[in-house]
This record gives sequence, C-alpha cells and structure tokens, in this order.
Amino acid sequence: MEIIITGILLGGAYALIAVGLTIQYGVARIMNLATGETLVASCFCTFWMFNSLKINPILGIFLIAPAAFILNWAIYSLLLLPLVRRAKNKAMLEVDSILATFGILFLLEGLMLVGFGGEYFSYSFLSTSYTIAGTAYGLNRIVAFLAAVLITGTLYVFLTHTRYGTSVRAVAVDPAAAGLVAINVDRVSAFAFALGGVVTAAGGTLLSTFYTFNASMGVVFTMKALIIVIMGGVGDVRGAVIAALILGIAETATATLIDPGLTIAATYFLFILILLFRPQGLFGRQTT
Amino acid sequence: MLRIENMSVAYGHHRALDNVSMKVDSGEIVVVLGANGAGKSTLLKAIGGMIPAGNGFKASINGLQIQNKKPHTIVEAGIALVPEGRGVFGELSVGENLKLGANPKRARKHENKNLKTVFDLFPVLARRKNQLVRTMSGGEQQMVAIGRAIMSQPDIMMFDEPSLGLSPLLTTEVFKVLTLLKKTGVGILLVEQNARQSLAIADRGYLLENGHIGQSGLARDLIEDEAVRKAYLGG
Amino acid sequence: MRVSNLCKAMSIGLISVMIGFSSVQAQDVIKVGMSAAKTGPLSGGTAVTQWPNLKLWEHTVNAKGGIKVGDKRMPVKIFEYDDRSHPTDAVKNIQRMINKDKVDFVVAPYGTGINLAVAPILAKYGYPHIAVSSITDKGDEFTKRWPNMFLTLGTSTGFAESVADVLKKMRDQGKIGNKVAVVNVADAFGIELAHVGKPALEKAGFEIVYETSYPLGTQDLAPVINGAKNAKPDAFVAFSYPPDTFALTEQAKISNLEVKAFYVGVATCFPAFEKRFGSAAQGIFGAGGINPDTPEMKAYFKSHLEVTGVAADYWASATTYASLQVLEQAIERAGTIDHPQVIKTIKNGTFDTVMGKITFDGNINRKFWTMGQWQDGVFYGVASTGLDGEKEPIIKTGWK
Amino acid sequence: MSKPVVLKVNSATKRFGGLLAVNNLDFEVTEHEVLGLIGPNGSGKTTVMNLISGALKLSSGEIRLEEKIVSDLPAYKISQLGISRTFQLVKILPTLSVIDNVISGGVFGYHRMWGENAEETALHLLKKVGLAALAFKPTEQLTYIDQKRLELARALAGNPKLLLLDEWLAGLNPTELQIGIELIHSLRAEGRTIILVEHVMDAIRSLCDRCVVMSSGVKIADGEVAETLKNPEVIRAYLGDSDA
Amino acid sequence: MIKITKDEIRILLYMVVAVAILACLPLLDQGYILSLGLTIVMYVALCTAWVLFSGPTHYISLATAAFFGLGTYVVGIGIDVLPFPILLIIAALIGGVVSGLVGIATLRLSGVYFVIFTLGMAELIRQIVTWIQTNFTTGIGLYVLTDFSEAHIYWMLLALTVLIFITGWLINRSRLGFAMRIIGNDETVAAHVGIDSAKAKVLLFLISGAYIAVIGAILAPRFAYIEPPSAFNPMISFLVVIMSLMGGTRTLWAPLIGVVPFTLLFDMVSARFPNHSSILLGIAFLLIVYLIPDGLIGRIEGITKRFSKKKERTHE
Repeated sequence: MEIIITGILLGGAYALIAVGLTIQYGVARIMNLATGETLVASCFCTFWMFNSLKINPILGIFLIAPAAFILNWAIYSLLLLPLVRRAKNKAMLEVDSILATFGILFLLEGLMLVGFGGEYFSYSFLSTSYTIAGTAYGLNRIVAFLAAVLITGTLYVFLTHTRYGTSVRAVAVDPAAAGLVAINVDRVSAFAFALGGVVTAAGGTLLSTFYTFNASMGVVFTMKALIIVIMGGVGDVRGAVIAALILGIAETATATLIDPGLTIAATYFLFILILLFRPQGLFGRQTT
Repeated sequence: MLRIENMSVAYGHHRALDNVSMKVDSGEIVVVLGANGAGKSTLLKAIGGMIPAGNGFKASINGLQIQNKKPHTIVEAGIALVPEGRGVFGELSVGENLKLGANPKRARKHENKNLKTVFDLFPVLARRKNQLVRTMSGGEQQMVAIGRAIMSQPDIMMFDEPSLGLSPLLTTEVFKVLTLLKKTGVGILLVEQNARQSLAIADRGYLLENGHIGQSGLARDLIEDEAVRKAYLGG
Repeated sequence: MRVSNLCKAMSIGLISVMIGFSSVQAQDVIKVGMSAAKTGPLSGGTAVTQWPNLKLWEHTVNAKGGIKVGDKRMPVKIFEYDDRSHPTDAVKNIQRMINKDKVDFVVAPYGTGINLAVAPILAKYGYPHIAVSSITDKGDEFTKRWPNMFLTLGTSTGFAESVADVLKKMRDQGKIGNKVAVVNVADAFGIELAHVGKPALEKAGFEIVYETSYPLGTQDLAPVINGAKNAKPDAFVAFSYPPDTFALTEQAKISNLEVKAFYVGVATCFPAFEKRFGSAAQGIFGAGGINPDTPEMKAYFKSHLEVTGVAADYWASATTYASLQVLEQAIERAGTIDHPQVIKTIKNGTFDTVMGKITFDGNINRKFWTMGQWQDGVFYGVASTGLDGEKEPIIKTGWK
Repeated sequence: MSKPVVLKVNSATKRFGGLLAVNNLDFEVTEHEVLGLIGPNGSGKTTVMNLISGALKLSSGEIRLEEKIVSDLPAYKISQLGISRTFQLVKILPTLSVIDNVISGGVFGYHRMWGENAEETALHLLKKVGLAALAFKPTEQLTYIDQKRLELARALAGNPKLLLLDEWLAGLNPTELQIGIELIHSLRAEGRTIILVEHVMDAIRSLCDRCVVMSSGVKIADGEVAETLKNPEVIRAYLGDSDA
Repeated sequence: MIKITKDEIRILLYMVVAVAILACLPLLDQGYILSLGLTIVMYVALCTAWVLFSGPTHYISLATAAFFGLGTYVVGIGIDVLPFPILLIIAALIGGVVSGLVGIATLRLSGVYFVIFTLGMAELIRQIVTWIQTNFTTGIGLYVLTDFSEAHIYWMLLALTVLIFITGWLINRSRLGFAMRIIGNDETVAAHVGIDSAKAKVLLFLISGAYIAVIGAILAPRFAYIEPPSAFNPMISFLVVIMSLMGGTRTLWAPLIGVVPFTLLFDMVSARFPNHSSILLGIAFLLIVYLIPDGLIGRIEGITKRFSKKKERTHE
C-alpha cells in the first residue's frame, strides 16, 4: 500500500516531466532535448518569485504558463519551423531537431548559469506531512500529484472533446492529411509545441516545491522524460501518464523491496524490456 | 471554375509535370487518364498545394488565385482533395474524421447539413461513428475520405484513384457517388487508371503522358478514339 | 632525419601561428589559473565552495596591492576555465593554462576524481597542487607519487570514524540508543565513507539495523527513509551528496523520522540548507565543519558575503580559502614564484589561515574538521582530528 | 505436367487487419514457364508478389520453391534461394553507380559473384538491357525506362531460378513498351521462369504461356492465355460490371 | 572493385605523410598543443568508430559512453594484474560482445527508438557497474597509475585511429561495406537481393563498439582515477554524435572535418568566455544547424562538385 501510494505520487511527478514532451514530439515532431532545461528554468522562475516576490508557487503557475507559451511559440516558429520546412523526410528532421534543440539546451543552461550560478537551490513550500492510511507523505508531493491529475485531465479533455484539440491530434496522426481539412499545420504545430512547453513549465513549478535543483540538472529530467515518452508511445498523453505511474511504482517497489541502489537500473531495465517487446510503446500504434 | 495554366513540377532532374493547363467547371466530371508514373497524382497534389510547382503557373478557383498557397488555404478556397491511399486519420474515429472535415471556416455553418448528406450517401458511417478508422475495411475508409471531403463544403473535389484497392462492386458504388455529387453542382476532377468506368461517368477527359497533356476532349469521343482504346482500354 | 626536420619545421610554424606572438615582458603580475566545474554534476558544489573564494581571494590580495614577492607587491590575475565536471577537459584546461596562458600557479579543481586526473600533469610541470576538494584514504600514496601535491580536507577514514566516535560518545552519555541506520550515495565519497563507517560503527558497538545505498542524483528517497523508519533506529547516518542531502532531510521531516541523531553528508553545511529547513535543521549533523566563533572566521564570513554577495558554507569554503592563503603566504615567505621553493615552503611551514594554523605532515593536513552540527542557525564543528573549538553535540529533538 | 514445378502456392491467405487481400490462393509455375498474373487494381496481385518474395508474411498456407517451403523465410533467404524481383514502383539505389546497382543483385543472392567476375557479368547484363553506355554513370541521369531496365538487370544478376516482374511494363509509352516486351521475350527465349504481373493485355497475350486471373484476392481463372481471357467471369471481373 | 586504384594509392600516401607529421607532434610540444591534439585524436577516433556503424545505417547510437566506459573499466580493474596490451585486447573483446548483444537486442528498433534505447542501455550499464562496485568492492573509484605520458597516449590513439580508418576502408571494399551501402539506400531492395541486413548491422555495431572500448581503455591512464560518472559520461555520447553529424556521416573522413573545428571552437570559447561558454556554444550550434545543413562534408562536396563541373565545361 505504502509502496503504491509513494509510487503513484512519484509517478505524478514523472507525468509532469513527460507529458509536455510527448505533445511536442508527437504533434510538432520535435524531439526536444531542451525539455529538461525548460523545466529547470521554470523551477528557477518559481524560486525567484517565491523568494523575492513572495508569490505562492501554485499561483505562480498562472504567471509562468503564459510566459512559457509565448517563449515556446517563439522557439518553434523562429528556430524550429525552418528545420521542419527544410526536412525532406522524418529522419532528416529528427537529426536536425536533435542538433537544434541541443543548441537550445546549451543556450538555456548558459542563461541560467549567468543568472543564478551553478549552485543548488531549493525552498520550502508545503513541506509538511499528510497522512494517508497511516503513512506520512509530503503535502507538496500530494499537491503536485493532484495538479498533475488536473493538468493531464484537462489536456485529455481538450484533445479529445474540442475541435481544436481534435485538429492537434489530426496533425499528430498525419500532418500531410491535416492540410486537407484546412488545418494550418504550421500554426497547430507551433501551438502544440507551446502547449507542451506550458505543461513542462507547470511541471517545473510543481517539482520545484520538493526538488533541489541547479542549472546543470536539465539533462536528468530530459532523460526521464524521453524514457516515459517512448514507453508510453509517442504523442499519447494517456500512455505517458500510465508509463509515468508504472515507472513510479516500479522504482518505489525496487527501492523498497530490492535495493535503492538499483532504482535507476530498474527504470532502464523496464524501459528496455518494453522497447524489446512493444517497440511502439504501451499505447503506440504499430507502424509498418 | 478551377483553372490551371502552365503548371510544371520537377523532382530533381525528373520532370513530373510539364506545362499542364486544364479547367474544371462546376457540375462536371473531368477525368485525367494516364499510366503509372505519368504524373496524375503529382497534378492533384500540386493543385492542392501539397507539393510546390515551378514558377510561372497560375491556378485559380472562381477567380481567386491559389498558386503557391498552403494546403489549408486551398481547402478554404473550396477545393477538397481525396488523396490516393485516402489520407484519413486512422487513429481517430469516423465522427472525428468527419468533424475535422468541417474544419474550414467556409464549412462550419454547413456542418449539420453536410453531415446529413454524408450519412445519406454512406449509411454505414452513421452506424460506425465511434469506430477508429484504421480498423475499418478499405472500402469503408474510402467512404470516410470522401465523406470528409464533402464536409468541407467544396466547390471542386479532386479524387486520386478512388477505385484503388476496391472490389469491382465497391468501385461501381464509388463511381455512382461521384455522379450523385456532380448533380449537387460540385465540379469533380478525377484521376483514374480504370479508364473504362471513369470515362463512362465523365463529361470530359485529359490524357496525361509523361507529364504533359497528350490528348483531351469529351469523354464519349475519347472512348471511341483508337489510340485511347489501345493504350488504356486494353484494346 | 630529413623527414623529422621537416616535421619539426612545419610544426613549429603551426605552433607559432596558434600561440600567436606572446610578448615577453617584465613580470609584474602573478597569473593564477583555476579550472573547475561551472557546468555538469559537480558545478553545484563548485559554485558554493570554489568560485566565490577565488574571487574573494583575488579581491583581498589585490586590495593590498598584491602578494609581496621579495620587495615588490605583485597583484594576481585570474584565469578561469570550466572543466564541465569532466577529467579530460580538466587536464586540457590545465595544459592550456600552463602552456598558453603561462600561469604562475594553478588552483586545484573541485572533486576527488578530477584532482587525481590533473595530478600527473601538475607534477610533471612541478606546480604546487593544493588539492582541497578531494577526500581520500590513499593520500600518502599520492603525495609520495606526486611530491608537489598537498591534501587539506581530510581522509575518508577521518570522516567516517568521527561519525562513529561522536555517536559512541552520545550513546555512552546515554543520549541515544544503540541502533543505527546507515545509507550512502553510490558515488566515490559515499561509498568510501560507508565502507569505513559501517565497520567503525560496529566496532563501537552499534547495531546497524538498516543499510542501503542509492544512485547519485536520486531525489525521491521516500523508500529509503521509510525503510530506515521501519527499522526504528536511534540514529540515522547518510553519507550523501548535495541534491540527496536535501531530499533525505526533507523526506525525514515529512515522515517524521524520530531519531536522536541525524547525519547527512556533503552540503549539510551549506547556508542554503539552513535557509531551506529553518528551525528543522536544528541538531542535524553533517560532514565537515569549522569553528565559526574565531575572529578570523567571523571576519572571513563577513567579507565573503560582502565581496561575493553569497554566504560562505561552514566547511569547504573556508578550507578552500585557507589553501589560497597557504599559497599566498608560501610565495611571500619564499620571496619568489619559483615552484620548487614555494613547494618546499609549503611542505615545511606553518600557515595562519581562516581555519587557524595549518601545517602539512607528509604533504597532508592531518588536522581537519570531520563533523559539524546545526545549532541555533550556525553550523558548528563538533569533531575534528585534533583541532580546537569542538562544540558539544546535542540531540535532535523533532522536526519543528 | 512433365516439367518440374519451380514454385507452388498452396492455399495462400493474407489478411491486413480485417481486409482479406489474398484468399486461399493456389497455383504453380513450372520450369521455363512464363506465367501472367492479372486482375483488376487491388485484386491482390502485388500482394502475391510480396508474399512470394518474402516482403510480406503469409497469414496461412504455404509457398514452396522446388519442394522447399520458403514462405516462412525472410526475404533475404528467399532471394538467396533463387527468387529475384522487380518492384511496382521502381527502386533504384540512388547513391550507387549504374553498374554497382546491377552488381548489388549478384553479390549476395542465389548465384554469388564478387570482384572482376561481378563487373563482367554486370556489364554483360547492362549490354543486354541496353544500358551499356551508361554503366559508370550515376543513376540520377536515368530516364524512367532506363530505371526499369536497370532494375531488370539487377534482378537478373543473381541468375535466379524464378524471376518476378511486378508491372514492369507499366508507365511506358508505346515505343518503350515495344522495347520492353522484346526484352522480356528474350528472357523467355533464354528459358527463364517468370511470373509477370501486368495490366497491358498485349504483353500478356504475346509473352505468357499461361495466366492466373485474380479478383478481390481470389483466383477466378487459371489456364492458357487466350482461352482464359475469353472466360466470361474474367471479362466481368477484369473489365468491370459496366461491361458485363 | 578489388583492385586498388591509383586514387586510393595516392590517398594512402597522403595518409602516411599526414600520420607521420601528426606523430611528430609530441616531439615538439608536450604541453597544451599536445593536450589539445590528444583530445582531437580521441574524438576523431571515437567519431570514426561511430561512423563505421552509424554512417551507413543512419542509426544514431548514444551508446558510445557505454563501450567507452567498459573499456576504461577493463583497464581500471586489470591494470595491476595484466600487461596493458592484453587489457586492450580484453577491452576490445568485452566491447565487442556487449555491443553485439545490444545490436541483437535492438534489431527491431529504428529512428528515435534506437536513439533512446542506446542511451538507456548506456545508463543501465553504468548503473549496474556502479551497483556492483558499491556492493562488492571497497571503493567506487579505481586508480590507474601508470607511467604513460600524454605523448604515449597520443601515439596509441593515433595508431588506433589509423587502424580504424584502415578497418573502415577494408569494410568499404568488402561485401559487408557494399551491403551496407545498399541497406543505406533502400532496405527493401537490400532484403530482396539477399542481404541479411540484421547480421550486417550487428557485425558493424560490434566492430564499432569494440573500437570504442579500446579507445576508452587507452584513455584510462589519462583519467588516473576512474569512476562511473566520468567513465560513462553521457556527454561523450552526445559530443560524438554532434561532431560526427557536423562533419557529415557519409564518408569515413567526414567526422574528421567536424571534430577539428568543433574541438578548436569549443576550446576557444571555453577559454575566452568561461562563464558564457554554454550560451555561445548554444548559439554556435544553432548557427551550424541552420547554415550547414548537410554537415561540413556536404558543403565541401558541393563546392568541389561545382568546381569539377566548371572544369568539365571548360574541357568541352
């Protein structure tokens, strides 16, 4: 029971890390290696607002989200769209987007280093315990989990029950055909990229309430996000959430029942297992 | 209504289309015949804005210039393409596919009316509204593709080999739908390998040979033409 | 023969192009280079303990007009490089500083591994190498191999045994019980300490009721803390690294881990730790320490904050600064920047630093702080290998 | 049938999701025979070619090459056992020269060659298909018919037991068509065993010994060409309802 | 195809001369330039080994760090027991076996799945090594204290690089290389001309992995102190990919063209702007992506092509 609750809470955090990327990669077709930096940048913003302006992180989301949207829209339209247009095929775009987002990764990391230096940051917010079934859990983690549920839930409803959301999914399924139903593929892609950025930034804000972070840590989050995205099936919000939960529970179970030294190994082991037996991810579609 | 002048498309060194000019009026079916690789699909894709055509060509619908426009603008202008291989969203349901068809602004206020038209034409789609398209048979997917195009309230519809992969019975069915559509006043540009059946329902035809238009005329004249018979109608 | 001459000629041409015309001028500054992590996993620690102190030292020395070499004062000029937490880059940077920037002295990089990676190069060029941020038990072996190398921060054994000693003392005083939970980060420092610490604790008569390790960078440590909690220990010991030091403490607070002694490793002494946990930090033990009450130390903390804009930590910051003072004083005493003489001076001298008097015995500073504790918002050294000013440890009373 | 059977297709069935592309198909090809496989668009001809060459796996049934079951082997093994093919949409290897394209067909396949021997064979084949002059040129200069010739030469390089030509004549203009038909005639004269998927009726009539007619994945006729094409069911299926 | 052409002999001669000149480097400078040279040779070796596999297959492998780290660890564990050359051979064997296994496991994957899989594999190996060391040995770090100077390491790497080039050249001339070119063009055709593309890919991955392991082994003495974070540094994998892509992956030489300017640029930027190096590198990166889409080799080929066309025209 304890394992499952701890695991689910952890999975919520992972979902926040990964859902943004799955949208960006699934719809806008950009494997955004800078996703971790986006997340850490949001951690820093939240930290700064909390410390200097005394803004509650939860409220902070509402300030950070629009900023993240604009910034990511700009990144997509200015830096990535030329690559999408230039790419003759999927493989070329993949290579180009890996290189370009790697550049963005450096750029963001450099900006954060200049702004905040290399040291570790953390602050205390809702760091009190909340007891479920006799065991104490961090309230900040619970809040983050609930926010994750809310964010991914809203996202899911938006994607499946609105016209614009359906267009977003249409672009993910087949960008060429999307043009045939008067979808402005460039704009929807930019929107999806920006939306993914918003989710990632919101994740950063929530994670900053219980993680210790520094400017060089983005890559850790990027790796986790990539694993979850691939496990869940590219572009599938549902898949990403379930993969995140599985991972959370698996890590907690490994740490509790086997050896905490093997948690990360367990992650990769699970990941590799899934790739071997279901290469398209849990919910991915088989492409032949 | 749809007017194409001097359209050329090249893939590297290979000239897929060479100075093609043609027109399609409303309420008529125009068929483009040609062998594999003659450039038929390229023609439709170029009109639809999915591949860039060379400089110097003009395309217009109802007087509105559409050359070098993006696909979504061209759909908004009133041209719907039913591409080869259908181009439906396999991961979405029938209903979602049709709803997306009504995505152009010009089509939104006609959504309910068009949906009724589609369901009248293809009752099976009404029954399978919530089914994922990729789980359907080829014929049903073709219906979704055509239905989706109808939803966009087009003035001109372009069909790229709609009979491909369909049984004779279904092919006949599809061609029947085309004649019904024609009667609603839509102009139809049809690309086909099945020369006999397509000429039978068409008003006019163009023959595409190695990227340029070899012959054109009324469909009933083309059927009688000796060279056409030899090349496309199996003697 | 001719071929090699040709090679030589060509390469010389190449080198002169690459180096450019390095002008020969009378020396009036002392060039000091430092290559350490600005990015990568080690940058977090480096940013706290290394870079600000280099800045502070440069500021202090140059405010005085420079280091007194013979009869003239020579200001220091700093060259900074980022090793991206990677030994290969560190070696390259040091090569560059020595050969291209022609620095007179090199400040040691951050991290045990990186210090060992650059040691052969520094030894080859005969530069004094005061390796601050490297904690190892093989110190004697290294300093024998590289006689220009000095170690200041201490040995793994020293740190680990102190933990056992302090806990033993508290147990013998009846303050805590006999059960200990020991966890460690699976990284150089954590493992070495755990390997010395566990036997030491057992030898001291403690019962280890829970032990485990976790990978570097883990921030979700609920299973570890809960595992420890279920074993109902009287004391909790974690040989941890910066992010997990924070995460363990946070989790312990949330799970309300009821122990009388709570020890976490590196970064406990960071000001950010106290800032984050506030009064909950009260009574928490950590690696390292200082005696913050000496006038030198008070002055140091004040100027650190003034000059660098950030607060010094309560351990390696001061040690790092002290190592720079050692270098400064050695140069002044030797009256030259000649390396062998400076090295000789360091070997044999006693230096007045913010940490008090420092001497090297076989190139190793054998008197160092091993353990500290947060008491009323200050991190006091509670154990050392023979230093003055050890504060009496207190028991941890809750997480409020 | 006195001539040895080269290929035997036994109740071959292929499903794509819910679609039955090939349904319980049986036929065989004997040595030195040229078999035409015809049927309307989408009747499953190309699928059959893909099943024989190993590009697709059978859902059920089996295919035998000279008694050996090949339908459970990967494509490369089938190629090594002596089945070569051309593709409906020409597949040229663009970064290889013309001659290397041809050599590629003979290095790993049924009849292996390498080095000078390979080059000689390739040149010989290029001469045969009429591309000798372009042997050392890059492929980007090739016209459509030349690409088709090149692909044929590549398929021949392995000196296969069975040659599959998938709409090899499609897309050629009348003059080119004549050249193409002659080329296949010469192969026939060599005594090669060929399966030919075609739309061009003239070609089927003049080239094939026998033909198999498919419609909607089912074989509806099998036999001597002229006779089969007169079969009313074939006429109805192939030429469409409107002509029936 | 088997014949050695005049061109090849000429290139061989150039190569001999170039290597001879490069081998002289340590005689002239034992300091910074040698150090920089060593870094360049290391990355040239790594990138060339990487391109052996990734060039023809277009698979982007991020497992470089795994094989590199394994090689490093072989030396770390065995340096006090076995002579160095034997350790290099063991490193090659272990690297080969592991990469062969990884290769077999990843046959079904392509594109980004392969990329992430290899990254995951590298991390998994790193975690397992860490865990084993944590639980079954006394310390996580291993000391590799040898008498090798930078010059020795430089020469070994140079020799190895030559070996990798020769291997690559031999592969290109062999059936395997020819098969890879066909696979790179069109995998369907490859299967239908009888190529077992799975076997060919695994074989190449194995060769590539073995070489990378040896490079790691050679560099172990330079690290002196080996621990998982530095031996299995994922940055190595990333840098190798980036430098190779920058140079272009179509020929064996291409990475060389990427590594040299990149290393110099990296070095220059980090020396001049230690606090802003990330920002500048980021910008440099983006510029490279936009301005040199084909990799530098593509650019150079474009220029030479235009040049030779002009020549042709004047001949006509």
